Amino acid sequence: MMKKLPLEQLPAFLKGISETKTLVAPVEKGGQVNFDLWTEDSTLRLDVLKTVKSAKGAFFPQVEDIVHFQMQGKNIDIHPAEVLTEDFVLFGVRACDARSFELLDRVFLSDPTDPFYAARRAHGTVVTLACNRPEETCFCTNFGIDGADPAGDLSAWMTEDTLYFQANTEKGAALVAGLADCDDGEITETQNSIREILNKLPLSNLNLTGFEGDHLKERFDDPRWEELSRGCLGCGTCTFVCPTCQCYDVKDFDSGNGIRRFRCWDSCMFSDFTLMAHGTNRPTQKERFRQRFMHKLVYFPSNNDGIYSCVGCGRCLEKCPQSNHIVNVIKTLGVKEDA
Amino acid sequence: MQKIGVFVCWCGSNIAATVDVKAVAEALKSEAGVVFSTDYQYMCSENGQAMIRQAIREHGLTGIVVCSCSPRMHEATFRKTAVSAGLNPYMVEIANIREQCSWIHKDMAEGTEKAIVLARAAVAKLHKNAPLTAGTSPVTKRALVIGGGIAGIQTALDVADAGFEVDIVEKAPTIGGRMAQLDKTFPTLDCSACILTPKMVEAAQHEKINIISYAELDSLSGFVGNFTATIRKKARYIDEDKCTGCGVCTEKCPSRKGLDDFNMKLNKRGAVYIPFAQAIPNVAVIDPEQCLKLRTGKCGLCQKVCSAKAVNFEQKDELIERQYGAIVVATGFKPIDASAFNEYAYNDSPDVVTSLEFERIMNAAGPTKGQLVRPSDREHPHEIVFIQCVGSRCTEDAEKGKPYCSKICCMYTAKHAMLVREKYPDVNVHVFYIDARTPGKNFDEFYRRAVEQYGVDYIKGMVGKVSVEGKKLHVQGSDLLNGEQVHINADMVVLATAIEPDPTARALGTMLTASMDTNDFFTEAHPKLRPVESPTAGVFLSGVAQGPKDIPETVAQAGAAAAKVIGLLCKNELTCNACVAHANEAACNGCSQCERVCPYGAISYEEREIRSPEFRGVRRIAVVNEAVCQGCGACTVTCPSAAMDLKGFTNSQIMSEVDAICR
Amino acid sequence: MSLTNQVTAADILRISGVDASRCMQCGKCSGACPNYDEMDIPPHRFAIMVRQGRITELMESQAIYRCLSCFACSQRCPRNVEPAKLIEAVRLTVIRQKGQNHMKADSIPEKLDEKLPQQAIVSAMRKYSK
Amino acid sequence: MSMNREWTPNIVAFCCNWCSYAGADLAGSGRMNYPANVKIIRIPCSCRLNPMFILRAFQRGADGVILCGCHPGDCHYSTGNYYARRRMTVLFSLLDYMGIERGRTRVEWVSAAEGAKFAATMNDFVKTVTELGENKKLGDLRCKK
Amino acid sequence: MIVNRLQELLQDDENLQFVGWEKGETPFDRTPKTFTAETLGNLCYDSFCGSNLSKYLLSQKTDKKTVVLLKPCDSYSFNQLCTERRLNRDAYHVIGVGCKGKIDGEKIRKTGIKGILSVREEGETLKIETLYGTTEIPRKDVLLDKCLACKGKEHKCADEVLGESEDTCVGDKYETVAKLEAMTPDERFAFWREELSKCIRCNACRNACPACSCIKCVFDNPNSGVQNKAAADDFEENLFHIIRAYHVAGRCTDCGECSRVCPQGIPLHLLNRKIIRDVNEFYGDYQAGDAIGQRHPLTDFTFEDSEPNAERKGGGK
Repeated sequence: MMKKLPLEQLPAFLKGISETKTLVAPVEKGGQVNFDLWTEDSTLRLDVLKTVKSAKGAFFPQVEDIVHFQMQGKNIDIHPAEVLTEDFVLFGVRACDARSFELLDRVFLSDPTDPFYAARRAHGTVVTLACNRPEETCFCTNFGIDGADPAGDLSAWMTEDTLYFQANTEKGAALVAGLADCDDGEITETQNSIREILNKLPLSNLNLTGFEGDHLKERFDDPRWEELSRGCLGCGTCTFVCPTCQCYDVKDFDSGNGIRRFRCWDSCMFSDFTLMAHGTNRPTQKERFRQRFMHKLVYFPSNNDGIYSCVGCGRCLEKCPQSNHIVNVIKTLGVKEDA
Repeated sequence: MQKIGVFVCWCGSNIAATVDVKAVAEALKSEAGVVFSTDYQYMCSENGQAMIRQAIREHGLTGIVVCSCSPRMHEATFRKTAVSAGLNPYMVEIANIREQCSWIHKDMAEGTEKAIVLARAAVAKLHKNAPLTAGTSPVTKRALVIGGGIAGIQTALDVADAGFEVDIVEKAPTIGGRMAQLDKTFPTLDCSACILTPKMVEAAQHEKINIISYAELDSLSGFVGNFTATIRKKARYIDEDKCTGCGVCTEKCPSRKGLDDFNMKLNKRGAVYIPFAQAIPNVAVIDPEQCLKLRTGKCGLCQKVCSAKAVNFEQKDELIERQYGAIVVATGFKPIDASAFNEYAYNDSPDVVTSLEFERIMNAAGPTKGQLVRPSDREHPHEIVFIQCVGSRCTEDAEKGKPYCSKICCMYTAKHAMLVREKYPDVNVHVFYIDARTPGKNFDEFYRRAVEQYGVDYIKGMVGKVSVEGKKLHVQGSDLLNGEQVHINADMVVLATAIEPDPTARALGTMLTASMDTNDFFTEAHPKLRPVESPTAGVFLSGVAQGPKDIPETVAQAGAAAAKVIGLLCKNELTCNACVAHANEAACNGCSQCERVCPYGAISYEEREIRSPEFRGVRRIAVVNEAVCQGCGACTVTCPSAAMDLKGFTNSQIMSEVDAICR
Repeated sequence: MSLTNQVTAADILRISGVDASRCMQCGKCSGACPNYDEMDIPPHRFAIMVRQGRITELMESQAIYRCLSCFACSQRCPRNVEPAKLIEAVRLTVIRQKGQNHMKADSIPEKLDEKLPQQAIVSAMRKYSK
Repeated sequence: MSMNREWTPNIVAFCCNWCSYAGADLAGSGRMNYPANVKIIRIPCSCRLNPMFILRAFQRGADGVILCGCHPGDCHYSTGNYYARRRMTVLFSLLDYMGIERGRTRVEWVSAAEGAKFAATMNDFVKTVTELGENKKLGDLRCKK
Repeated sequence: MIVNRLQELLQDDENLQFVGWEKGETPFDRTPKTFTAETLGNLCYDSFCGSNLSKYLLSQKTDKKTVVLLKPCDSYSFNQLCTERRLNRDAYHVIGVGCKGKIDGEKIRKTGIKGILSVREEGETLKIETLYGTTEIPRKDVLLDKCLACKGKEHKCADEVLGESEDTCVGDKYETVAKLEAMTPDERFAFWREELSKCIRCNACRNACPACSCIKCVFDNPNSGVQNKAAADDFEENLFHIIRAYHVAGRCTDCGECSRVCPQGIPLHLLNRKIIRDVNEFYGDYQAGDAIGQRHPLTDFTFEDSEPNAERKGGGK
């Protein structure tokens, strides 16, 4: 059974949640909208389709302590960092980001399970929001994602004056237990209009043939990587705004009294990514660039039942300083294959 | 991981009175890497050093920290101690717990706590130390002396006598310099030429000395032991090898407009000339500004009369490139331009002359053949006024003049006064002086002789104004001792003008990267302890180029500079500074910024094959010449990629110290 | 009002802006002084007496009135001591101690006289207006 | 450090080897007093001071950082302090622009003969930094004890 | 017009390569690219080619003579890189392309115009077709910030110039710097905290910056002592941006790429511009990249330079 909430009651609803749980939602800070702690003073921006960073930080933060070594003279005490024990709610996630969690689960929850990630997933409730106004950079449809029907523990649709909820799990249902019931049909019109736009999107019909696992060697050796990677600056913008990139580096910080070992997001675009004693196996930006897209479009699907490690959120299309992104790669390498 | 020993010195009670040395030694035991820590009354004593040596051997220490007095005091001592126990000398760090701790703090707890922090910082730095070995560079066994005056000649002779080749580069057509222009020398009144010219001849005939006259240093590269100099030998339009110095050309030259520099422009000379009779090389030179042939293409009389066929109007400047191990600057001085001092009517009357002009007038080989006459009318003067300190001892903010005392004027003025009175007892001589400065062997006796024996009228006070009144010069001055104004109607006025470094010195200083003071005198490496060396290694100072001095001092300094040069050239190779900059090839951009800030020109660039994660291929890389680098570190901060680091004071060493201090 | 109020070397320094201690007693100022014979204390002694704090003697001297303000001494001084400024400073101190005889710009018109040289007015203003 | 003691600032002083370090030694020889919370790091020349070292000191808990070098014109390496002067001028201005109090950074020229100046400078600098209080803006929380 | 001229050049030397921009997927996508005789037809130059190609040249070293398109503002960076011996002037034929200000797609999106399918320039107006209808916006409202601080229409290193340029500078480019200077230290600190706390350390500012061209950045170098990949706390956020601004001091040409590429919209150029303003004030006017071979103010000095301790509050040109 669906629930509904008049929009003007949304602040009170969020306040209610925040009283017992940490609430994370798209809020504006310094002119940018990102998922961040919601408080009554926050500027909630549900109208913004794409936060700068994806929502993955709620489960996989950019920087996270792992263990702390405390020096006592010449002795060392070891204090592992604690995993999350408190519940939180992640509100306003779009369909693409919601799908990214499933992809991250495949990495972090498969053996060996990442305890920090697992704890956050267990304690987090994801509330998604349908995409009323998809944008030209959206291409989620290529990956079987329906912006009109987002997943998550609780899905939401917003009309001009009302917020509709559909619980998909018990965690989700618990959040909206106190709201008024309503009929499923009340959101049909909204869904239809969303789907109509989704069909019109310029990038909604990308040809992904040729990226399956059995073309690995061909794709890897494709001479066009050279040309494609030329403009790449080797920055990590695409990686850090991406909902599915999950690489991290483990670093030590020597505070003088001890060592804090933490992990932080890493980018395969960086020159020192997976740098080893012997040097690097990706010596130029061509190899690094290839790695990122081979991983998303070839390696990941080969290892994960054909699922691409891209959800088509389009953030990299908007943010790449050189406009050199995954759609270029798909079109350059894919279309030629087709022809 | 290092195995570090910590040695805390009591320095008797100097440290132990305000620092609990035992507590410091104990606290340091718990520092990572410290395997031995102790204290002792006097670490620098033989017993203390023996203790260090023993600990190094027993505990297999890889480095030691000595907590003691300033490293400026005993760092060298403890480095030697370490070496004698088999450690690299750069594996020693000093924690300065005396000058910078026990002596400035009164409270024991405070002092002890700070001493522990300082010792920890030294340990932290030592963890990042690496053994350093000073490099070596070969020595070219030839010296370059710039300037062929008495300073340059003496230095060259001394160096050559020790068996090393010396080149003298002299910008004038002859060596001899200022001393050649002098008539007599104080305090002995012996003839200047009589003592100088034998030296000039000796230099010319010395098999190890090569005189390059009428030449200037064009450019210089390299460093101590390995300089490469380019010398520009100016065209003199006379073939030096052919000219016999017979002087026929100088007599036949129809041009008579050139001013005779050697005689302070008091007379005219031909366009082709030999500066003076004893010139070395005794070869004519053509002044292209005056020569009719060179200016208009007509004449060539000298060429016709030269039986040696030495005149060559086609001659061009010649560039000579030579290697040198050492360079001596002996560029000397010139009197300042007296025309700024028109209160003494220098511009208004030819009878107001400078001392050096007076020197030429008194000289038997001078423009008046040694007859004392007024330049204006060649009449014999009866009243001569000497004015001291013209342009010396002025404040820096004064409109004109120099802030320093020119040192020689008191004595040469006494000499002039005495010579005049000796030769012409009818002439009254007045000397206006501020202070009569005569500190030197037999100097004050000399001055007193002028007053007592020769009756020179010394007036303490200065001349305020000299005005031309008909044929006379009205001198108005103040007699400070009598408290009265003095008015003298003089026939001549002689100005004891200040001396200043030769105008070529500044450009030369830049070329040599040798520092200069604001007056363009070359700076010595240490004003007391290294007075004949420039801060730039391999560059030595001789004579007035370094500061005002008289002939005996100049000769003494010339000899001292020669001794330093000989000391350098004796070595087959030089040990370099071990704490030098070094560029990490993998990170160097080759951007040239470090080169720009290096005061020694120690950085150059090479194309090198690089294989790093970021770059594969050939790239321009900074290379530090370890023989030249003095280890200031200017380059390290300019380098944006921190590719440039300074051994002994690396980024990580200094940051470790910071970390330990702030911990 | 007496002249015995204690005036110090520092006061003269402040008024004149001249550091008398820079004087090396060369006497070039006195040598240049066109009115030397009239000056009971010649310019070079101003410098040394100011330095010694003998201001009262200077204030009682005639020289402070006989100085022509020609600035020859200042112009010649090799050490920028500017004796003329010292003399003027002493003179000013005397005038100030005597009280209300300052000259004001307003009072100039009534003092004007066709024969009076312009420079005298300027000089008087300089001497008596501070 | 004991907890109950009154807060005193932690000062890092970078001194060039030739002038200021010797000046600091002279202050010691003259038994002049300055606070114990000034700790000196010897560098060959003021031009060796990398801005990273200053930031590092602030990160690790310094409350003030001072650079002492030879007087302009007296540099042992002839020009090092001129570069240091420009670098620090630009850096201090930038830090000020980012809201870091100006009083926390300083450059003083102290010759080997100026022991008294060194002590007076340190006393004055400690006083200034004490008045500014603890460095909270440029500290690294992980380095707090 | 440009492509025609480039084709002419090809007739003299068919081995030439060309560095310019290529149209991409969205209306704003202009990707730096190297073209050969065969692909030259894809070269595009229009109002969306905001990116600075000078830095791009660094990674495009080949033996072939390269023809590069540079806007007036890009030419400063090109010169600076030549000064620093990173580029060899002789290897390039520089075509100065006319520029009347470039359009910022991000700014259009920020106005609330979404789902943009095409943008057409009609004089001073942009006609924008979106998924939700068509709309218009004045061109001058959506120029890149760097164009509002335009250094003028002069090409500093062009071998030839094609097309007209316009100086699009609006007002005093130091206005915001002055505003910040006028604040109290605490206000300034708060301003920069809010801005820098958005930093995600993607390194786009650094990697796009033509001055930040180090082969091995100190922040990537484990031996530098400051290496880090992500800002673990406020200090590290400050550190990165202080050091970055400082390292380009005297070398930054104020090209504005840092702020253009920042995904979080941090006004990073305000740090550089502060230094530029200071350097001009203390050491005389200096424009990095004005000519090849300049000695920048931090590798230079005069005996009379001002002292670091001087109190310099706000204002004051």
